[in-house]
Amino acid sequence: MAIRVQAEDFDVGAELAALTAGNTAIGGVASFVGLVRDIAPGSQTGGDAVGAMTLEHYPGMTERQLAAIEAEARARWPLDAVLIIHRHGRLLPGDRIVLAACASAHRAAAFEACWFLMDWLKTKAPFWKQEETAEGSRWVAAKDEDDAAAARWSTRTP
Amino acid sequence: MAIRVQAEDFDVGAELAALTAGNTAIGGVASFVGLVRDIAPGSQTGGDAVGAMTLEHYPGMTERQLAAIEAEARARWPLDAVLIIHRHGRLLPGDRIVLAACASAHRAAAFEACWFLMDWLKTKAPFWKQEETAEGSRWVAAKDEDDAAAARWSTRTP
Amino acid sequence: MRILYFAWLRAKIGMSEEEVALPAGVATTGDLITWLASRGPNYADALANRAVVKVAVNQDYVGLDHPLAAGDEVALFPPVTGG
Amino acid sequence: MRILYFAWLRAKIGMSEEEVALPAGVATTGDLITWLASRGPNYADALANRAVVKVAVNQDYVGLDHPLAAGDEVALFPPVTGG
Repeated sequence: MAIRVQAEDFDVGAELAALTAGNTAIGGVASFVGLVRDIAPGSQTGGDAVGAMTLEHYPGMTERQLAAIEAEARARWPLDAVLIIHRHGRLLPGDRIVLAACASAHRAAAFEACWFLMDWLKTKAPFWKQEETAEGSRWVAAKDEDDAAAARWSTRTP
Repeated sequence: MAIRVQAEDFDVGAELAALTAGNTAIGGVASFVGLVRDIAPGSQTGGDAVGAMTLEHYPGMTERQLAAIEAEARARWPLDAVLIIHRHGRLLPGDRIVLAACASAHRAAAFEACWFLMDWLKTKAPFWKQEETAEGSRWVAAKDEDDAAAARWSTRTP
Repeated sequence: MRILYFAWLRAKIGMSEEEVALPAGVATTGDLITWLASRGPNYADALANRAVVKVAVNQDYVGLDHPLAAGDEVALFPPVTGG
Repeated sequence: MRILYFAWLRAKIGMSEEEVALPAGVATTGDLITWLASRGPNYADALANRAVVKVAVNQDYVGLDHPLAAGDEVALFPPVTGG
Protein backbone atom coordinates (compact mmCIF):
# COMPACT_ATOMS: atom_id res chain seq x y z
CA MET A 1 0.00 0.00 0.00
CA ALA A 2 1.32 3.38 -0.95
CA ILE A 3 -0.86 6.33 0.02
CA ARG A 4 0.63 9.72 0.87
CA VAL A 5 -1.07 12.98 1.79
CA GLN A 6 1.46 15.77 2.02
CA ALA A 7 2.04 19.49 1.58
CA GLU A 8 5.32 18.95 -0.29
CA ASP A 9 5.69 18.50 -4.03
CA PHE A 10 6.72 15.10 -5.40
CA ASP A 11 9.15 13.90 -8.09
CA VAL A 12 7.09 11.96 -10.63
CA GLY A 13 10.06 10.24 -12.27
CA ALA A 14 11.53 9.10 -8.96
CA GLU A 15 8.14 7.91 -7.67
CA LEU A 16 7.40 5.86 -10.79
CA ALA A 17 10.89 4.36 -10.83
CA ALA A 18 10.58 3.38 -7.16
CA LEU A 19 7.16 1.84 -7.83
CA THR A 20 8.54 -0.70 -10.30
CA ALA A 21 12.07 -1.16 -8.93
CA GLY A 22 13.01 -4.80 -8.53
CA ASN A 23 9.87 -6.22 -10.14
CA THR A 24 10.62 -7.19 -13.74
CA ALA A 25 7.22 -8.87 -14.16
CA ILE A 26 5.73 -5.40 -14.61
CA GLY A 27 4.94 -4.60 -18.23
CA GLY A 28 3.91 -1.01 -17.75
CA VAL A 29 2.84 1.82 -15.52
CA ALA A 30 -0.15 4.05 -16.22
CA SER A 31 -0.18 7.30 -14.31
CA PHE A 32 -2.03 10.56 -13.99
CA VAL A 33 -0.69 13.86 -12.70
CA GLY A 34 -3.29 16.50 -11.81
CA LEU A 35 -2.23 20.14 -12.05
CA VAL A 36 -3.63 23.44 -10.77
CA ARG A 37 -5.33 25.26 -13.65
CA ASP A 38 -5.32 29.04 -13.90
CA ILE A 39 -8.97 29.20 -14.98
CA ALA A 40 -11.91 28.08 -12.88
CA PRO A 41 -13.80 25.82 -15.29
CA GLY A 42 -16.69 25.05 -12.96
CA SER A 43 -17.28 28.60 -11.80
CA GLN A 44 -20.72 30.04 -12.34
CA THR A 45 -19.30 33.23 -13.77
CA GLY A 46 -16.94 31.14 -15.87
CA GLY A 47 -13.38 31.67 -16.87
CA ASP A 48 -12.17 33.76 -13.92
CA ALA A 49 -8.41 33.76 -13.52
CA VAL A 50 -7.23 31.76 -10.52
CA GLY A 51 -4.22 33.18 -8.72
CA ALA A 52 -3.84 30.37 -6.21
CA MET A 53 -5.74 27.50 -4.67
CA THR A 54 -5.86 26.08 -1.16
CA LEU A 55 -6.64 22.42 -0.62
CA GLU A 56 -8.25 21.61 2.71
CA HIS A 57 -8.56 18.00 3.80
CA TYR A 58 -9.75 15.80 6.66
CA PRO A 59 -6.60 14.25 8.17
CA GLY A 60 -7.17 10.62 8.99
CA MET A 61 -10.29 10.15 6.90
CA THR A 62 -8.41 11.20 3.77
CA GLU A 63 -5.79 8.47 4.19
CA ARG A 64 -8.52 5.98 5.15
CA GLN A 65 -10.57 6.71 2.02
CA LEU A 66 -7.55 6.67 -0.30
CA ALA A 67 -6.52 3.31 1.14
CA ALA A 68 -10.05 2.00 0.55
CA ILE A 69 -9.93 3.22 -3.07
CA GLU A 70 -6.55 1.54 -3.56
CA ALA A 71 -7.89 -1.71 -2.07
CA GLU A 72 -10.86 -1.59 -4.42
CA ALA A 73 -8.56 -1.12 -7.43
CA ARG A 74 -6.39 -4.05 -6.34
CA ALA A 75 -9.50 -6.21 -5.96
CA ARG A 76 -10.73 -5.35 -9.46
CA TRP A 77 -7.50 -5.50 -11.49
CA PRO A 78 -4.27 -7.54 -11.37
CA LEU A 79 -1.89 -4.84 -10.14
CA ASP A 80 1.72 -5.19 -9.08
CA ALA A 81 1.95 -1.78 -7.46
CA VAL A 82 -0.26 1.22 -6.75
CA LEU A 83 0.65 4.73 -5.67
CA ILE A 84 -1.50 7.71 -4.72
CA ILE A 85 0.07 10.98 -3.59
CA HIS A 86 -2.21 13.95 -2.92
CA ARG A 87 -1.06 17.35 -1.76
CA HIS A 88 -2.84 19.79 0.56
CA GLY A 89 -2.24 23.43 1.39
CA ARG A 90 -1.77 26.44 -0.87
CA LEU A 91 -0.81 25.74 -4.51
CA LEU A 92 -0.20 27.93 -7.55
CA PRO A 93 -1.29 27.42 -11.20
CA GLY A 94 0.84 24.72 -12.81
CA ASP A 95 1.64 23.07 -9.46
CA ARG A 96 1.17 19.31 -9.16
CA ILE A 97 -1.84 18.34 -7.00
CA VAL A 98 -2.06 14.58 -7.28
CA LEU A 99 -0.25 11.56 -8.69
CA ALA A 100 -2.01 8.24 -9.23
CA ALA A 101 -0.08 5.32 -10.72
CA CYS A 102 -0.81 1.64 -11.36
CA ALA A 103 1.75 -0.95 -12.44
CA SER A 104 0.68 -4.21 -14.03
CA ALA A 105 1.80 -6.95 -16.38
CA HIS A 106 -1.08 -5.83 -18.61
CA ARG A 107 -1.51 -2.37 -20.07
CA ALA A 108 -5.32 -2.42 -20.07
CA ALA A 109 -5.38 -3.21 -16.35
CA ALA A 110 -2.92 -0.40 -15.62
CA PHE A 111 -4.93 2.16 -17.62
CA GLU A 112 -8.33 1.16 -16.27
CA ALA A 113 -7.19 0.97 -12.66
CA CYS A 114 -5.45 4.35 -12.81
CA TRP A 115 -8.49 6.01 -14.37
CA PHE A 116 -10.67 4.37 -11.72
CA LEU A 117 -8.41 5.69 -8.94
CA MET A 118 -8.78 9.23 -10.23
CA ASP A 119 -12.54 9.03 -10.74
CA TRP A 120 -13.19 7.62 -7.28
CA LEU A 121 -10.66 9.90 -5.61
CA LYS A 122 -12.42 12.93 -7.15
CA THR A 123 -15.74 12.03 -5.52
CA LYS A 124 -14.74 10.14 -2.35
CA ALA A 125 -11.49 11.53 -0.93
CA PRO A 126 -12.24 14.37 1.52
CA PHE A 127 -10.43 17.30 -0.07
CA TRP A 128 -11.91 20.71 -0.80
CA LYS A 129 -10.51 23.38 -3.10
CA GLN A 130 -10.77 27.07 -2.39
CA GLU A 131 -9.74 29.33 -5.26
CA GLU A 132 -8.34 32.84 -5.00
CA THR A 133 -9.50 35.13 -7.80
CA ALA A 134 -9.57 38.90 -8.28
CA GLU A 135 -13.12 38.84 -6.85
CA GLY A 136 -11.97 37.06 -3.69
CA SER A 137 -11.87 33.49 -2.45
CA ARG A 138 -14.53 30.94 -3.25
CA TRP A 139 -15.07 27.24 -2.73
CA VAL A 140 -14.97 25.13 -5.88
CA ALA A 141 -18.32 23.46 -6.55
CA ALA A 142 -18.49 19.71 -7.10
CA LYS A 143 -19.11 18.80 -10.74
CA ASP A 144 -21.90 16.54 -11.97
CA GLU A 145 -19.49 15.15 -14.56
CA ASP A 146 -17.25 13.89 -11.75
CA ASP A 147 -20.19 12.04 -10.18
CA ALA A 148 -21.01 10.54 -13.57
CA ALA A 149 -17.38 9.53 -14.11
CA ALA A 150 -17.28 7.77 -10.72
CA ALA A 151 -20.66 6.14 -11.23
CA ARG A 152 -19.67 4.35 -14.40
CA TRP A 153 -17.26 2.18 -12.37
CA SER A 154 -20.13 0.95 -10.18
CA THR A 155 -21.65 -1.19 -12.87
CA ARG A 156 -18.56 -1.95 -14.89
CA THR A 157 -17.14 -5.46 -14.74
CA PRO A 158 -13.54 -5.26 -15.93
CA MET B 1 4.47 17.52 -32.21
CA ALA B 2 6.80 15.55 -30.01
CA ILE B 3 7.92 12.19 -31.37
CA ARG B 4 11.30 10.72 -30.51
CA VAL B 5 12.85 7.40 -31.49
CA GLN B 6 16.12 6.87 -29.68
CA ALA B 7 18.48 4.30 -28.20
CA GLU B 8 18.97 6.30 -24.99
CA ASP B 9 16.83 6.05 -21.87
CA PHE B 10 14.58 8.98 -20.94
CA ASP B 11 13.74 10.80 -17.68
CA VAL B 12 9.97 10.47 -17.19
CA GLY B 13 9.70 13.23 -14.60
CA ALA B 14 11.67 15.71 -16.69
CA GLU B 15 9.74 14.82 -19.85
CA LEU B 16 6.33 15.25 -18.21
CA ALA B 17 7.37 18.51 -16.57
CA ALA B 18 8.63 19.87 -19.90
CA LEU B 19 5.38 18.80 -21.58
CA THR B 20 3.25 21.06 -19.39
CA ALA B 21 5.72 23.86 -18.64
CA GLY B 22 4.26 27.30 -19.23
CA ASN B 23 0.72 26.11 -19.98
CA THR B 24 -1.44 26.54 -16.88
CA ALA B 25 -4.63 25.63 -18.77
CA ILE B 26 -3.58 21.98 -18.49
CA GLY B 27 -5.55 20.12 -15.84
CA GLY B 28 -3.68 16.87 -16.02
CA VAL B 29 -1.32 14.52 -17.80
CA ALA B 30 -2.04 10.85 -18.39
CA SER B 31 0.99 8.78 -19.26
CA PHE B 32 2.12 5.24 -19.83
CA VAL B 33 5.60 3.81 -19.42
CA GLY B 34 6.24 0.41 -21.00
CA LEU B 35 8.94 -1.77 -19.44
CA VAL B 36 10.87 -4.85 -20.54
CA ARG B 37 9.43 -7.91 -18.78
CA ASP B 38 11.61 -10.83 -17.76
CA ILE B 39 9.05 -13.40 -18.89
CA ALA B 40 7.86 -13.88 -22.47
CA PRO B 41 4.06 -13.85 -22.05
CA GLY B 42 3.23 -14.48 -25.69
CA SER B 43 5.72 -17.28 -26.24
CA GLN B 44 4.36 -20.58 -27.43
CA THR B 45 6.37 -22.46 -24.85
CA GLY B 46 5.23 -19.90 -22.29
CA GLY B 47 7.01 -18.39 -19.35
CA ASP B 48 10.61 -18.62 -20.57
CA ALA B 49 12.94 -16.23 -18.80
CA VAL B 50 14.06 -13.35 -20.99
CA GLY B 51 17.63 -12.20 -20.45
CA ALA B 52 17.50 -9.27 -22.87
CA MET B 53 15.53 -7.90 -25.77
CA THR B 54 16.54 -6.13 -28.96
CA LEU B 55 14.14 -3.70 -30.61
CA GLU B 56 14.58 -3.35 -34.36
CA HIS B 57 12.79 -0.54 -36.19
CA TYR B 58 12.35 1.02 -39.61
CA PRO B 59 14.02 4.44 -39.42
CA GLY B 60 11.93 7.04 -41.16
CA MET B 61 8.72 5.04 -41.31
CA THR B 62 8.70 4.71 -37.52
CA GLU B 63 8.73 8.46 -37.00
CA ARG B 64 6.19 8.89 -39.82
CA GLN B 65 3.75 6.41 -38.28
CA LEU B 66 4.16 7.77 -34.75
CA ALA B 67 3.48 11.28 -36.06
CA ALA B 68 0.35 9.99 -37.81
CA ILE B 69 -0.83 8.35 -34.57
CA GLU B 70 -0.22 11.58 -32.68
CA ALA B 71 -2.13 13.57 -35.31
CA GLU B 72 -5.05 11.14 -35.02
CA ALA B 73 -5.12 11.54 -31.24
CA ARG B 74 -5.09 15.34 -31.54
CA ALA B 75 -7.95 15.16 -34.03
CA ARG B 76 -10.06 13.00 -31.71
CA TRP B 77 -9.44 14.65 -28.32
CA PRO B 78 -8.79 18.21 -27.07
CA LEU B 79 -5.11 17.86 -26.16
CA ASP B 80 -2.70 20.58 -25.10
CA ALA B 81 0.43 18.47 -25.55
CA VAL B 82 1.39 14.98 -26.69
CA LEU B 83 4.66 13.10 -26.30
CA ILE B 84 5.78 9.73 -27.62
CA ILE B 85 9.30 8.45 -26.94
CA HIS B 86 10.19 4.93 -28.12
CA ARG B 87 13.57 3.30 -27.68
CA HIS B 88 15.34 0.86 -30.01
CA GLY B 89 18.36 -1.36 -29.57
CA ARG B 90 19.21 -3.86 -26.85
CA LEU B 91 17.33 -3.53 -23.54
CA LEU B 92 17.33 -5.48 -20.28
CA PRO B 93 14.40 -6.55 -18.05
CA GLY B 94 13.08 -3.55 -16.15
CA ASP B 95 14.34 -1.07 -18.77
CA ARG B 96 11.94 1.56 -20.07
CA ILE B 97 10.84 0.94 -23.68
CA VAL B 98 8.25 3.60 -24.38
CA LEU B 99 6.65 6.70 -22.90
CA ALA B 100 3.34 8.04 -24.15
CA ALA B 101 1.82 11.11 -22.52
CA CYS B 102 -1.19 13.33 -23.19
CA ALA B 103 -1.94 16.64 -21.46
CA SER B 104 -5.41 18.12 -21.48
CA ALA B 105 -7.74 20.38 -19.57
CA HIS B 106 -9.92 17.28 -19.12
CA ARG B 107 -8.85 14.08 -17.44
CA ALA B 108 -11.05 11.78 -19.54
CA ALA B 109 -9.51 13.15 -22.75
CA ALA B 110 -6.00 12.67 -21.38
CA PHE B 111 -6.67 9.06 -20.31
CA GLU B 112 -8.47 8.03 -23.49
CA ALA B 113 -5.95 9.65 -25.82
CA CYS B 114 -2.96 8.10 -24.00
CA TRP B 115 -4.53 4.65 -24.08
CA PHE B 116 -5.32 5.13 -27.77
CA LEU B 117 -1.68 6.13 -28.47
CA MET B 118 -0.43 2.93 -26.88
CA ASP B 119 -2.97 0.67 -28.59
CA TRP B 120 -2.30 2.10 -32.03
CA LEU B 121 1.45 2.26 -31.50
CA LYS B 122 1.47 -1.44 -30.59
CA THR B 123 -0.06 -2.44 -33.93
CA LYS B 124 1.10 0.30 -36.33
CA ALA B 125 4.56 1.54 -35.38
CA PRO B 126 7.24 -0.54 -37.17
CA PHE B 127 9.17 -2.01 -34.24
CA TRP B 128 10.03 -5.68 -33.77
CA LYS B 129 11.17 -7.35 -30.56
CA GLN B 130 13.68 -10.17 -30.48
CA GLU B 131 14.05 -11.88 -27.12
CA GLU B 132 17.14 -13.64 -25.80
CA THR B 133 16.34 -16.71 -23.71
CA ALA B 134 18.33 -19.74 -22.56
CA GLU B 135 17.07 -21.54 -25.69
CA GLY B 136 18.38 -18.80 -27.97
CA SER B 137 16.94 -15.75 -29.69
CA ARG B 138 13.44 -15.59 -31.05
CA TRP B 139 11.17 -13.00 -32.56
CA VAL B 140 8.19 -12.02 -30.43
CA ALA B 141 4.89 -12.94 -32.10
CA ALA B 142 2.20 -10.31 -32.55
CA LYS B 143 -0.72 -10.77 -30.16
CA ASP B 144 -4.35 -11.02 -31.19
CA GLU B 145 -5.27 -9.06 -28.06
CA ASP B 146 -3.23 -6.12 -29.34
CA ASP B 147 -5.15 -6.17 -32.63
CA ALA B 148 -8.41 -6.26 -30.68
CA ALA B 149 -7.27 -3.39 -28.46
CA ALA B 150 -6.41 -1.26 -31.50
CA ALA B 151 -9.61 -2.19 -33.33
CA ARG B 152 -11.91 -0.91 -30.61
CA TRP B 153 -10.74 2.65 -31.38
CA SER B 154 -11.88 2.31 -35.00
CA THR B 155 -15.55 2.41 -34.15
CA ARG B 156 -15.40 4.46 -30.99
CA THR B 157 -16.62 8.02 -31.13
CA PRO B 158 -15.15 9.83 -28.12
CA MET C 1 -19.15 13.42 20.78
CA ARG C 2 -16.71 15.28 18.57
CA ILE C 3 -18.13 17.11 15.56
CA LEU C 4 -15.87 18.33 12.74
CA TYR C 5 -16.77 20.83 10.01
CA PHE C 6 -14.91 21.32 6.73
CA ALA C 7 -14.75 23.78 3.81
CA TRP C 8 -17.70 26.18 3.55
CA LEU C 9 -19.57 24.35 6.32
CA ARG C 10 -16.68 25.21 8.62
CA ALA C 11 -16.61 28.80 7.35
CA LYS C 12 -20.38 29.31 7.77
CA ILE C 13 -20.60 27.70 11.21
CA GLY C 14 -17.48 29.56 12.27
CA MET C 15 -15.50 26.72 13.82
CA SER C 16 -13.64 23.64 12.68
CA GLU C 17 -14.70 21.37 15.51
CA GLU C 18 -16.61 21.19 18.75
CA GLU C 19 -17.34 18.71 21.53
CA VAL C 20 -21.02 18.18 22.28
CA ALA C 21 -22.90 15.88 24.64
CA LEU C 22 -25.32 13.78 22.64
CA PRO C 23 -28.70 15.47 23.38
CA ALA C 24 -31.77 13.48 24.41
CA GLY C 25 -33.81 12.47 21.38
CA VAL C 26 -30.83 12.49 18.98
CA ALA C 27 -30.42 8.90 17.79
CA THR C 28 -29.22 9.23 14.20
CA THR C 29 -27.06 11.46 12.01
CA GLY C 30 -30.26 12.97 10.59
CA ASP C 31 -31.44 13.83 14.10
CA LEU C 32 -28.07 15.41 14.85
CA ILE C 33 -28.23 17.69 11.80
CA THR C 34 -31.77 18.77 12.69
CA TRP C 35 -30.65 19.52 16.24
CA LEU C 36 -27.52 21.39 15.07
CA ALA C 37 -29.58 23.50 12.63
CA SER C 38 -31.67 24.71 15.59
CA ARG C 39 -28.66 26.02 17.48
CA GLY C 40 -28.37 29.37 15.73
CA PRO C 41 -28.48 31.22 12.39
CA ASN C 42 -24.89 30.20 11.49
CA TYR C 43 -25.81 26.49 11.84
CA ALA C 44 -29.18 26.99 10.14
CA ASP C 45 -27.50 28.68 7.18
CA ALA C 46 -24.73 26.08 6.86
CA LEU C 47 -27.19 23.17 7.04
CA ALA C 48 -30.04 24.74 5.03
CA ASN C 49 -29.57 22.45 2.02
CA ARG C 50 -29.20 18.93 3.35
CA ALA C 51 -28.63 17.58 -0.17
CA VAL C 52 -25.15 19.09 -0.20
CA VAL C 53 -24.16 18.04 3.33
CA LYS C 54 -22.07 14.87 3.47
CA VAL C 55 -21.77 12.99 6.75
CA ALA C 56 -18.98 10.74 8.01
CA VAL C 57 -19.00 8.86 11.29
CA ASN C 58 -15.64 7.62 12.52
CA GLN C 59 -14.17 8.56 9.12
CA ASP C 60 -16.57 6.50 7.00
CA TYR C 61 -19.38 7.90 4.86
CA VAL C 62 -22.83 7.23 6.31
CA GLY C 63 -26.44 8.13 5.50
CA LEU C 64 -28.84 10.23 7.56
CA ASP C 65 -30.26 7.19 9.35
CA HIS C 66 -26.91 6.14 10.83
CA PRO C 67 -27.16 5.49 14.62
CA LEU C 68 -24.90 7.58 16.87
CA ALA C 69 -22.95 6.62 19.97
CA ALA C 70 -21.46 8.96 22.56
CA GLY C 71 -17.83 8.48 21.54
CA ASP C 72 -18.34 8.95 17.80
CA GLU C 73 -16.35 11.34 15.63
CA VAL C 74 -18.90 12.95 13.32
CA ALA C 75 -17.86 15.09 10.36
CA LEU C 76 -20.07 17.33 8.21
CA PHE C 77 -18.77 18.69 4.92
CA PRO C 78 -19.76 19.63 1.37
CA PRO C 79 -19.22 17.34 -1.65
CA VAL C 80 -15.51 16.82 -2.12
CA THR C 81 -13.52 18.61 -4.84
CA GLY C 82 -9.99 17.20 -4.68
CA GLY C 83 -7.92 15.48 -7.33
CA MET D 1 13.35 0.18 -56.72
CA ARG D 2 14.66 -0.22 -53.19
CA ILE D 3 13.32 -3.13 -51.13
CA LEU D 4 13.79 -3.30 -47.36
CA TYR D 5 13.32 -6.35 -45.12
CA PHE D 6 12.85 -6.32 -41.35
CA ALA D 7 12.85 -8.72 -38.40
CA TRP D 8 12.50 -12.41 -39.31
CA LEU D 9 11.84 -11.56 -42.96
CA ARG D 10 15.29 -9.93 -43.04
CA ALA D 11 16.81 -12.91 -41.22
CA LYS D 12 15.23 -15.50 -43.53
CA ILE D 13 16.02 -13.65 -46.75
CA GLY D 14 19.50 -12.93 -45.48
CA MET D 15 19.74 -9.23 -46.24
CA SER D 16 18.27 -6.00 -44.96
CA GLU D 17 17.85 -4.30 -48.31
CA GLU D 18 18.43 -4.61 -52.02
CA GLU D 19 18.02 -2.56 -55.17
CA VAL D 20 16.01 -4.22 -57.95
CA ALA D 21 14.84 -3.09 -61.36
CA LEU D 22 11.07 -3.42 -61.55
CA PRO D 23 10.60 -6.61 -63.66
CA ALA D 24 8.22 -6.75 -66.57
CA GLY D 25 4.77 -7.88 -65.48
CA VAL D 26 5.16 -6.62 -61.91
CA ALA D 27 2.52 -3.90 -61.51
CA THR D 28 1.47 -4.21 -57.87
CA THR D 29 2.85 -5.05 -54.44
CA GLY D 30 1.18 -8.48 -54.73
CA ASP D 31 2.95 -9.08 -58.06
CA LEU D 32 6.24 -8.06 -56.45
CA ILE D 33 5.88 -10.58 -53.61
CA THR D 34 5.02 -13.36 -56.06
CA TRP D 35 8.09 -12.47 -58.13
CA LEU D 36 10.35 -12.23 -55.05
CA ALA D 37 9.14 -15.64 -53.78
CA SER D 38 10.33 -17.17 -57.09
CA ARG D 39 13.89 -15.92 -56.65
CA GLY D 40 15.11 -18.69 -54.35
CA PRO D 41 14.35 -20.88 -51.34
CA ASN D 42 15.25 -18.13 -48.83
CA TYR D 43 12.70 -15.78 -50.42
CA ALA D 44 10.12 -18.58 -50.81
CA ASP D 45 10.48 -19.50 -47.14
CA ALA D 46 10.28 -15.91 -45.90
CA LEU D 47 7.22 -15.13 -48.01
CA ALA D 48 5.44 -18.50 -47.65
CA ASN D 49 2.66 -17.14 -45.45
CA ARG D 50 1.44 -13.94 -47.06
CA ALA D 51 -1.02 -13.35 -44.20
CA VAL D 52 1.88 -12.38 -41.93
CA VAL D 53 3.73 -10.20 -44.45
CA LYS D 54 3.05 -6.49 -44.07
CA VAL D 55 3.88 -4.16 -46.94
CA ALA D 56 4.77 -0.47 -46.89
CA VAL D 57 5.43 1.68 -49.94
CA ASN D 58 7.25 4.94 -49.33
CA GLN D 59 6.77 4.35 -45.59
CA ASP D 60 2.98 4.02 -45.64
CA TYR D 61 1.08 0.76 -45.18
CA VAL D 62 -0.48 -0.52 -48.41
CA GLY D 63 -2.42 -3.56 -49.55
CA LEU D 64 -1.38 -6.19 -52.10
CA ASP D 65 -3.06 -4.33 -54.98
CA HIS D 66 -1.00 -1.17 -54.54
CA PRO D 67 0.56 -0.01 -57.86
CA LEU D 68 4.35 0.27 -57.97
CA ALA D 69 6.58 2.87 -59.59
CA ALA D 70 10.28 2.58 -60.37
CA GLY D 71 11.50 4.93 -57.65
CA ASP D 72 9.44 3.43 -54.82
CA GLU D 73 10.84 2.36 -51.45
CA VAL D 74 9.11 -0.93 -50.67
CA ALA D 75 9.37 -2.58 -47.23
CA LEU D 76 8.32 -6.10 -46.25
CA PHE D 77 8.05 -7.06 -42.59
CA PRO D 78 6.11 -9.16 -40.08
CA PRO D 79 3.35 -7.76 -37.85
CA VAL D 80 4.86 -5.19 -35.52
CA THR D 81 5.59 -5.93 -31.84
CA GLY D 82 6.82 -2.68 -30.31
CA GLY D 83 5.45 -0.70 -27.39
